[in-house]
Order: sequence, then structure tokens, then C-alpha cells
Amino acid sequence: MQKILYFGRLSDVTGKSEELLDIPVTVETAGALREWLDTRFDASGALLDPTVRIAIDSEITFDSAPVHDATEIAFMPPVGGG
Amino acid sequence: MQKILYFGRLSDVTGKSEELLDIPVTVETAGALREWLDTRFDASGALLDPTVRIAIDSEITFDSAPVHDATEIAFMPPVGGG
Amino acid sequence: MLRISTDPIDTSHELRQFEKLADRAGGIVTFSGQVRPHASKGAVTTLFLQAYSPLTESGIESAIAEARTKWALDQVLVLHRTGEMSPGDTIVFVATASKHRRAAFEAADFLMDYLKTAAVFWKKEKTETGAYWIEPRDEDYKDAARWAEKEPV
Amino acid sequence: MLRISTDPIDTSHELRQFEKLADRAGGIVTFSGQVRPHASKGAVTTLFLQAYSPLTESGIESAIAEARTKWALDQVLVLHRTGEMSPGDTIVFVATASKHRRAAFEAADFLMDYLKTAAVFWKKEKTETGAYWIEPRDEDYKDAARWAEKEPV
Repeated sequence: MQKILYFGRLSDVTGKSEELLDIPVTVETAGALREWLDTRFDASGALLDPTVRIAIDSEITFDSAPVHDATEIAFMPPVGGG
Repeated sequence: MQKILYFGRLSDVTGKSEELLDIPVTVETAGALREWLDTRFDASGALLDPTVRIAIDSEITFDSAPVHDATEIAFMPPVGGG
Repeated sequence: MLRISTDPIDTSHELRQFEKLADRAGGIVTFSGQVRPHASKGAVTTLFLQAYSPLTESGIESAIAEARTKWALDQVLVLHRTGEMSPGDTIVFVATASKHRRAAFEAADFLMDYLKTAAVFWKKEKTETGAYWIEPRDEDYKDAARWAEKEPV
Repeated sequence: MLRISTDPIDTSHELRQFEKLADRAGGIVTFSGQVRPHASKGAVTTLFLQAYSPLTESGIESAIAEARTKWALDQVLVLHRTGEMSPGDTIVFVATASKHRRAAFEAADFLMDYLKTAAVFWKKEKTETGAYWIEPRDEDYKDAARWAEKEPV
């Protein structure tokens, strides 16, 4: 089980701000996770948007990063400042 | 009787921060008053210094300004800010 | 010092504490930002601010560290509120203390630019017509860009 | 608003009052300046500040009016203490409120430059080695000159 976080407007798309998930073994990278989740939520590409960055265990990372060792994976739309 | 004010370091030279004076009728202008007072206090030119400005009734003025109608005459060394 | 919390910010209390901390520094600059009552989409009823710990904190700490290398600062304080707020509530309080007032002014200004453009927050304005996630304004980016172009005095 | 007085300045109290006055302005910048414990001539025991009413007031009021034409300000407050003070005492407190934080920062900075260079005050530092009337520092003139060269944003 891994914790997935959806920040900002993404929580409107997914209907939740976080969830615990079993990521399928075939979904190996952050990029693959984007695609799998986008389909799962019928998000019409909201999670694929390149301005949406992914953080793995609180480190901003690339789409090529492996996800199966991660504890927490966050999807972060552009930050708006305080 | 007219009120004369000595601000900042001038009060150290004159030994007072203000006084009431009868200005002699022959001392007609702010410039003449400078000279008369400088001599009177043995101020070695401290009151003649062009950076010392004169205010008559709270208005900065020139050495040519007449002094006999004034209520309050102030000698102001350069201001140092707060 | 940095504190991110859903608790209301009492700027008056914070200034008093900061003055004690910055004992005789010379000059203290503060900025406090309040929730605006009006947005482009109408009157604001609530503002919701979301942070992501510890990413939000580490980003702000980096900005504080950068300010400390740019300017000679005796003390720095950044308080940021998160969660649900009402118009007039204080969202952010920044305080800088320095012997030189220019340093205190510029550092506070710099930190506010970071907080308003690059800090890891997401915010949602609830207005009469609905709720909207707010993306950064162009004006904010322009403000932040000033620091790249110019050397601090 | 302007107040010159020999009474101690309670910055925390003043900020609270100013926030009420500037209700929901958006951003508030404050500067508070304290008597420094050290001068070029050694440790400062007391600072004596002399004003000349109403010249001091009218000069500061003109600076406030100028700030109001340069920047969109909701509220401006200038408090200045005179008379005898000790190191750590607050000499000056400036607060500006604006919808735009840049305006609030620049106006407070501008007012402080006026107060530190052109305001009608004379000051005398008493140190261990004697008492000295302080003339403006070159650094202060340079700060004030900035406003002549540059248009406000």
C-alpha cells in the first residue's frame, strides 16, 4: 500500500486529497503512474499536464523515477504562493 | 521682546536652548542678527556658518529677512534626521 | 524562524516577541498580509490554503537561508497560516531585523516575493459564485524576477 | 497620521490599532527603529532627540503627502519619539497599508529615508567619553537620493 496525495485543483478532479493504493506491478515509474491514475479517474489528462510535478517521499522527481519503493507519492499542480 | 531658539549643537555654543531678547533697532535683518549674536556669545562664527539656517515664525528664511516683526526666531544647524 | 500553522496569527503579539529576540538590532521591518475581501470572481467568503509538509517548510527555509546570505540579518521570522480563513484574517507575517534598515526592508520584500510566487501552497477562494483554485499572478512573477537581476546593496 | 511625542512607543499596540484602521487593506508594512547601543564614539548611554514644532511636523506631513501621491496607500502612520531615550527604546515607527505589497514596502522605505535624512530633528548621543551632536551620515543621503532617480512602480 502506498499513499498518494492530490494537491490543489487535482483534488477536485480525483474527488479526494489522498488515498492508500496498491499500485499494479506493471506501473513502474512516476510517468506510468500518471497515466494509470489519469485513466482510473477519467481525468482527461489533468494528471498528465507537464506543469503537474510529482514528489516521491517529499522530493520533486522526474517521470522516470521508480515508484514501488516509495511510501508517499504526491501530485502537485503549479503552486500559487501564499 | 522676541524669542530666540538655538537648536542642536548651537545650544552648546550659546549655553541655552532659548531666550527672550530685545533685539537692538540697528539689527534689522536675520543676517545682522547672526552677526550680533555671534559676537555677543563669542561664538567664533558658529552662528555665521551658512549651513545654519534661520526660521522666522516657523518659516525657513533668508539672511535678508527683517526680524523686528518676528515673534520667534530659530537658529537651526543641519538637521540630523531621527 | 519558521512556523506554518492553522492557528490564527496575532501580529501584535508576534511583533512584541520578535522585538525581544532582536534585542537592540537597530531596525525591524514587518509585513503582514490579510485575506482580501474581493477577488476577480466577486466577494470572498473563505480562503483555503493547503501546504505540503515538509516540502513547504524546506522551500521557505531555503529562501530564509538565501536572504541571510544576501543581507546581514540579526533575526528572521516567517509565519504562515494554512487551512480555512476569512477576509481580514492574517495569512502571513514576515519580520526581519538588521542594523541596516535597507537590509531589513529588502530581505522582507524578498521573502514576501518568494512566499507569494514560489512557496509550496495551493489556495482556493470561495466566492458567491463558486470556489476557485488560484494560480500565480503575472505581477507576482515580475516581483520575484527583480531579485535575479539586481545585486543587493 | 503623525504623532511626535516624548512618550515611549509601544509598537505592538500601535500595530494592533493600525490593523484596525487599515481594515482588510491587504498588506501592511511596518518599520521600527531602536536606539542603537553602540556609536562610533563608544557605548551609548542616552540619546537626546530635539524637534522644532510645527516645522518638524509640517516637514513629515509633506513627506507623507508625497508618499500618498507616489503610491496607492490606504493608511499611513508615522510615530516619532523625542527627548531622552535609552538604547533599545523605539525612536520611530512607520506603518503603511496598501492593496499592493510593493506600494506598502516602497512607501515605508521612502518615509524612513525622509525621517533619517531630511526630517527636522537634532540628536545628541551621550557615550562614556562625552556627548556628541550627530550630523547626517553619507549613507543616509545616498538612501534618500534613490527616490529622486527612480520612478515608483
